[in-house]
Amino acid sequence: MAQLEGQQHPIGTYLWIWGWLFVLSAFSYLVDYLQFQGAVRWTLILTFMMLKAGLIMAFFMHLKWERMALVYALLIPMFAVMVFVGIMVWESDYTLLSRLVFYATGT
Amino acid sequence: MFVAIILILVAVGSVLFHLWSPWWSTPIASNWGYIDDTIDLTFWITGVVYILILFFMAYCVWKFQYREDRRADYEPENNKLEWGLTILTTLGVAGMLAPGLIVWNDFITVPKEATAFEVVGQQWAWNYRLPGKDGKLGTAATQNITDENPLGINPNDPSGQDDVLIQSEDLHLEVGKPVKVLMRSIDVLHDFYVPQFRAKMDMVPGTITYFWMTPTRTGTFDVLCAELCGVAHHAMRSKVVVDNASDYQTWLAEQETFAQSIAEARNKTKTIKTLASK
Amino acid sequence: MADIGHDAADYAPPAELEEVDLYHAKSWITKYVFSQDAKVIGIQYALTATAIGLVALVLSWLIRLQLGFPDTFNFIDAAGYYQFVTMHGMIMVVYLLTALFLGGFGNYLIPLMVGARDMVFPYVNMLSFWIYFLAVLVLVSSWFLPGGPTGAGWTLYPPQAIMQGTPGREWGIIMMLLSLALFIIGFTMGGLNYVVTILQARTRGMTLMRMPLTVWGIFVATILALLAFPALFVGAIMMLLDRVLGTSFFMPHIVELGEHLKYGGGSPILFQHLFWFFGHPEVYIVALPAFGIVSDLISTHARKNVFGYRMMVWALVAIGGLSFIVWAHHMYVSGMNPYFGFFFATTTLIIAIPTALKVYNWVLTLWKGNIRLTLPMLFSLGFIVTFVNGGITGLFLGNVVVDVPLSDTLFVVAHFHMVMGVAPIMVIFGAIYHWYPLMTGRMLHEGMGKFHFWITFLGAYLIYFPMHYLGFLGMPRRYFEMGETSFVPESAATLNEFITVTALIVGFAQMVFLFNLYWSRRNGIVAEKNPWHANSLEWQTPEMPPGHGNFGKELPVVYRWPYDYSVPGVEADFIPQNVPAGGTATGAE
Amino acid sequence: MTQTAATNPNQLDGTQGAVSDWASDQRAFKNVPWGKAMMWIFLLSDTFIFSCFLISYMTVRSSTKIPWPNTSKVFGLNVNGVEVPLLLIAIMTFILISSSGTMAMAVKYGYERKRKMTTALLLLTALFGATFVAMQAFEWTKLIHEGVRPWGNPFGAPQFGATFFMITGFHGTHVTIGVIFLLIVARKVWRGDYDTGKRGFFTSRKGNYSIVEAMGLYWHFVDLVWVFIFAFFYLW
Ligand code: HEA
Ligand code: HEA
Ligand code: CUA
Ligand SMILES: [Cu+2]
Repeated sequence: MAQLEGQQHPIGTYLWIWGWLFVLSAFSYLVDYLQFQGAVRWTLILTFMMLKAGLIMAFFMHLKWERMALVYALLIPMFAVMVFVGIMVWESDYTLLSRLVFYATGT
Repeated sequence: MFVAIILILVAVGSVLFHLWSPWWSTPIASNWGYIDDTIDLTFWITGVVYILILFFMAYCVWKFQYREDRRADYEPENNKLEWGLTILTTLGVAGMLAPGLIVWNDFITVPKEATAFEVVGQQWAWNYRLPGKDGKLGTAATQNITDENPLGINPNDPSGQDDVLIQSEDLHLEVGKPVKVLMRSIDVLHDFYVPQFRAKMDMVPGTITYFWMTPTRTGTFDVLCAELCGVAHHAMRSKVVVDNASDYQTWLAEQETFAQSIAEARNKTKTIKTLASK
Repeated sequence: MADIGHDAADYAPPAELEEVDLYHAKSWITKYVFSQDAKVIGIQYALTATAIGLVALVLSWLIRLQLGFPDTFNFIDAAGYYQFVTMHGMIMVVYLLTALFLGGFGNYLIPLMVGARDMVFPYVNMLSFWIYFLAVLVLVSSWFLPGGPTGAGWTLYPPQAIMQGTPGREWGIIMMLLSLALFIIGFTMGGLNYVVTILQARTRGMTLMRMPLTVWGIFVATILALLAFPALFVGAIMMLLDRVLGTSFFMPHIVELGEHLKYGGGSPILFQHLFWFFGHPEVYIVALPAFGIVSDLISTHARKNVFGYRMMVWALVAIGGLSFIVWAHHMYVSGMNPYFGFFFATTTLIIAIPTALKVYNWVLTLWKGNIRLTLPMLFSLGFIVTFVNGGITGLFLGNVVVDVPLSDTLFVVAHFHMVMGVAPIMVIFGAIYHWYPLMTGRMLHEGMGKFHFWITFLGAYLIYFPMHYLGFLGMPRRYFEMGETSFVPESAATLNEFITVTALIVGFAQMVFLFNLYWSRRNGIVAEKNPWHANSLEWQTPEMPPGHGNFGKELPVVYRWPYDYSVPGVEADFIPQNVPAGGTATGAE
Repeated sequence: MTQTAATNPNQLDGTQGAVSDWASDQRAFKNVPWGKAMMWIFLLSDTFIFSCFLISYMTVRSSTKIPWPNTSKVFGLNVNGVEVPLLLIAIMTFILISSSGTMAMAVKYGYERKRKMTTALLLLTALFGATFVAMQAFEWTKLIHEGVRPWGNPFGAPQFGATFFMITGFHGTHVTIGVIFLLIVARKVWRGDYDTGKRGFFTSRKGNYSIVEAMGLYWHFVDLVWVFIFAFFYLW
């Protein structure tokens, strides 16, 4: 069997990331604990979520060190998901609206 | 040779079929003539391309059929040609799409003067509700449905009391008056479809859908259900009668309102009860 | 030597791969039943798909009998009719076409064409087939359970699909959803193999831009499938929960035949979005492999390179990408937010551009070719005709406002049969005539083949071309019988009878084809090696049919694209991919 | 089955590198073993599954008129008479993150051929995973006791219970499968299968340490999904 190099990175990096994930999770939790509401809440939730997800993917899943050929292959399809999300946000608002306008009670 | 001839025959035959066949769109009876125009336009653009492609193929098959002593050309690509064709196609697409989108904009923009009426679908029958004297439909919900209130009209909504109910009978509309068709279903998906009106839309339980149109021709038309809704989907029929103004008013005056139908139903149960108690 | 998207023709980099650790079958069972050889798995897929496809074919006769001669056959009632339609549609699309193109041709051809010994994970590949087989069994079992198979239409729209008024609501729908979930799991196992094999296990010199378009078509289709099936999977699970546990994902408050059900608050349209987020890519999943294969058939049998190979590849990729953002064109009249119409009509019509480009390149490949009218070529011509016809009717439907009167009429039925029920099926036939010698060492019988072709091509055209006009009249689809109407003329009934009779004749021609498959296995003319003088690697194996491990001791090294036909200055009119520049007698320049 | 790819010293990087990699022969993902490539593509497909689940959840939640239960209360715990919102979920989140950390290190030690360390870390990861599943089971039990059912609940929209059980159930299944495979891989590492090239029982193929990395990808993905579930289901 030929030499297998794989992904090797200093243990310190992992520990740092680990620490950061803890901190960020704590922050997300605080968003709820401190009962932020409305736009602030959403911005905070989404920011922490993206940061956490980014750290996990970049470091734990080694994407930071992978060649771009792989990274692009993984990220480009996400565009389809984003379109789907966008359309469905719009669609559910429309459904809710028509329910509110026309229905007397319940649905 | 033979293959080329058949290809030509397919092309020519298709055109002849189009010209001679007795089957084509059912004569229109609403304001959506634009839709028919868009269909015609699409027909022309795509039809020409189709015929051209078939003829080109036939020509190739005839001209370049295998001969031992001939060699094929070697031409991997020709950017100019490919881009030219792309641009032409893009123009063709734009030529169909632009008018289509303009008409669609009309289709989803209901004019202010349109009066609303409601179609309620259920397995497998059609009911209609017209606004009463106040010109407004009362709110309604599937939760409100009872034996005496089969359309689930909100009994506490004053604007609903005078709504005119038409259950399992023909719907009448007035010619030349734009209407907004509000659609509601109490069980599964249905689709209110009158071929002559061109417009159609699904009826979705839990939501209200709509389209608008103006009937342009008096007469009696079939209402079909165009969304599979169970075993009797094909048998879910009704009729819509487009009247002139005076006929329409006479008809309207004869119809029962929500308040009346409730009262009637209560009376009926009362008599049944009293009869039973005797 | 033109350099078409590939580097210098004589360059082959050093091997990056060691030889694959092949699995050697020890017994008959591991060789032919639980086989880990992609070629055997491919044939298993193909046979299973054909078998279940025949069921769907028979169902189509029953559908046609009812439509052509209503009130004649009292063994077909409304419930039965809707069950036939549903099972016919679902089997044809998913269990026949998807399985045959990707599972069948994909397995057989990918490793051979990219120069690999096998798929990268043969064991998973084997599981893939058996799970597919199980899915088929589960599907078939619904005929034998109380209530029979589901009659909800292949689109399975709730609430109808899980309610009383629909046949098969007892078990049929449950089995259908389970079977789909299984199919998806099985397919994913296979699909991962196809993608990774193409990406990571090509032979030396085989760049992506030197792959035959067949592989490209299957590759893009597989990616679409891996990303689109999840939506169906999720939809199926949620509907299963609605049906079995009484959740209300898709179920608003409903009064069913006078009774209030316990559901409330769900959204039926959500299912439609999920279904079509899968469903539209799905129709390209069955179209793209056909596009790829037909390009190769045309090129080989016209003795000419594929015109505009690079554009063909980009078009495949573009169609694949775009297919994820057009789904709601199936929902123009579904009651979704009407403003979506603008977006989806635009994206839908944009897809026509790369597709049109492919069509042009096919016919331009014929131009100045040296066209042999072999069976694969005939079927390819038939494909182009029917595909263009069906694609064009797609443009009608895609243009949102035109779809309003035509949606849910026989026009739609005619559209998708032309573009999916005939065109890719033509390619399948062409491909079988083309690769049968590779698989069996014998040629299929030419006369029977010609008979099969002409009946199928002309017959199918005669079935579906007139059907569009019934749609223009306004005849809805999924109608057990038209009944009394004021707008359908008498003559339409005659047309329906004609269509039915033609469909039966076309169906009969398929039996001839099946007989040919069977008969030629023993009695066909023994094929010479590389009988079509093709360039791609699958014909360059030391043995034909290719043996265990596909290639001999060493994997072939690829020096050129697969379309070096009739290269100027070279005597032979073809140069296989593994021939180095000037390396052999037939080498270039 | 081999996993090695010669690294080309003058390989391009960044976007240019991506183009040249895709244009090259033999493999598009340089230095990526088959198993790892397969895992990545599977995860991409699985991402679509979870996305569809979350999209569906979002749609039913924002199109129903009935108010959604207040998750911060529903998932709160009563600690010595103090209501702490979302406590259980927070703990679960930390546990899952911890397991991700140990997993990342297991991969590292695997490539360094430190068998004992790798095994220990894998087992620790599995332990965290199992704890997570156990806590989830506790949470389910608690909610079921409070009357939450897939078809309804005392707090509000019936879709709450439906989406809750479905999404956490599907995620929990992923964790459970992960734990099982962690144990299998741990055993193989312990025995030294990846050093001796012992053939797998089912597949009869040789494995190597890149399998630990593929396992790791799966595990981190499960954690990744939880990040989104936490944000969208519990915090919204
Ligand atoms: C293989 C399968 C396949 C393929 C390839 C297509 C291709 C296309 N389809 Fe089709 N379609 C189906 C299978 C397929 N379809 C199925 C199964 C259904 C029904 C599902 C159901 O409800 O049961 C359906 C339904 C369907 C609908 C919904 C109808 C309705 O229910 O109301 C629509 C609407 O937009 C549509 C559009 C298109 C378009 C625009 C294309 C385009 O991709 C076509 C592109 C091709 C061309 C355009 C031809 C080549 C071009 C030229 C030769 C150049 C000339 C062109 C110009 C001048 C522009 N299809
Ligand atoms: C690939 C898909 C495919 C194919 C090949 C077919 C083939 C046929 N279909 Fe089908 N059909 C569908 C997909 C397909 N159909 C779908 C998705 C629906 C919608 C279902 C729904 O509404 O829910 C439908 C619905 C449908 C209807 C509409 C029913 C209704 O709305 O009420 C009708 C009616 O005529 C019909 C008829 C036929 C006929 C006569 C044939 C053929 O018999 C035509 C002639 C035969 C051939 C061209 C050869 C076919 C070859 C084989 C099947 C293969 C065997 C394979 C090998 C040997 C390898 N089909
Ligand atoms: Cu109502 Cu179909
Ligand atoms: Cu589509």
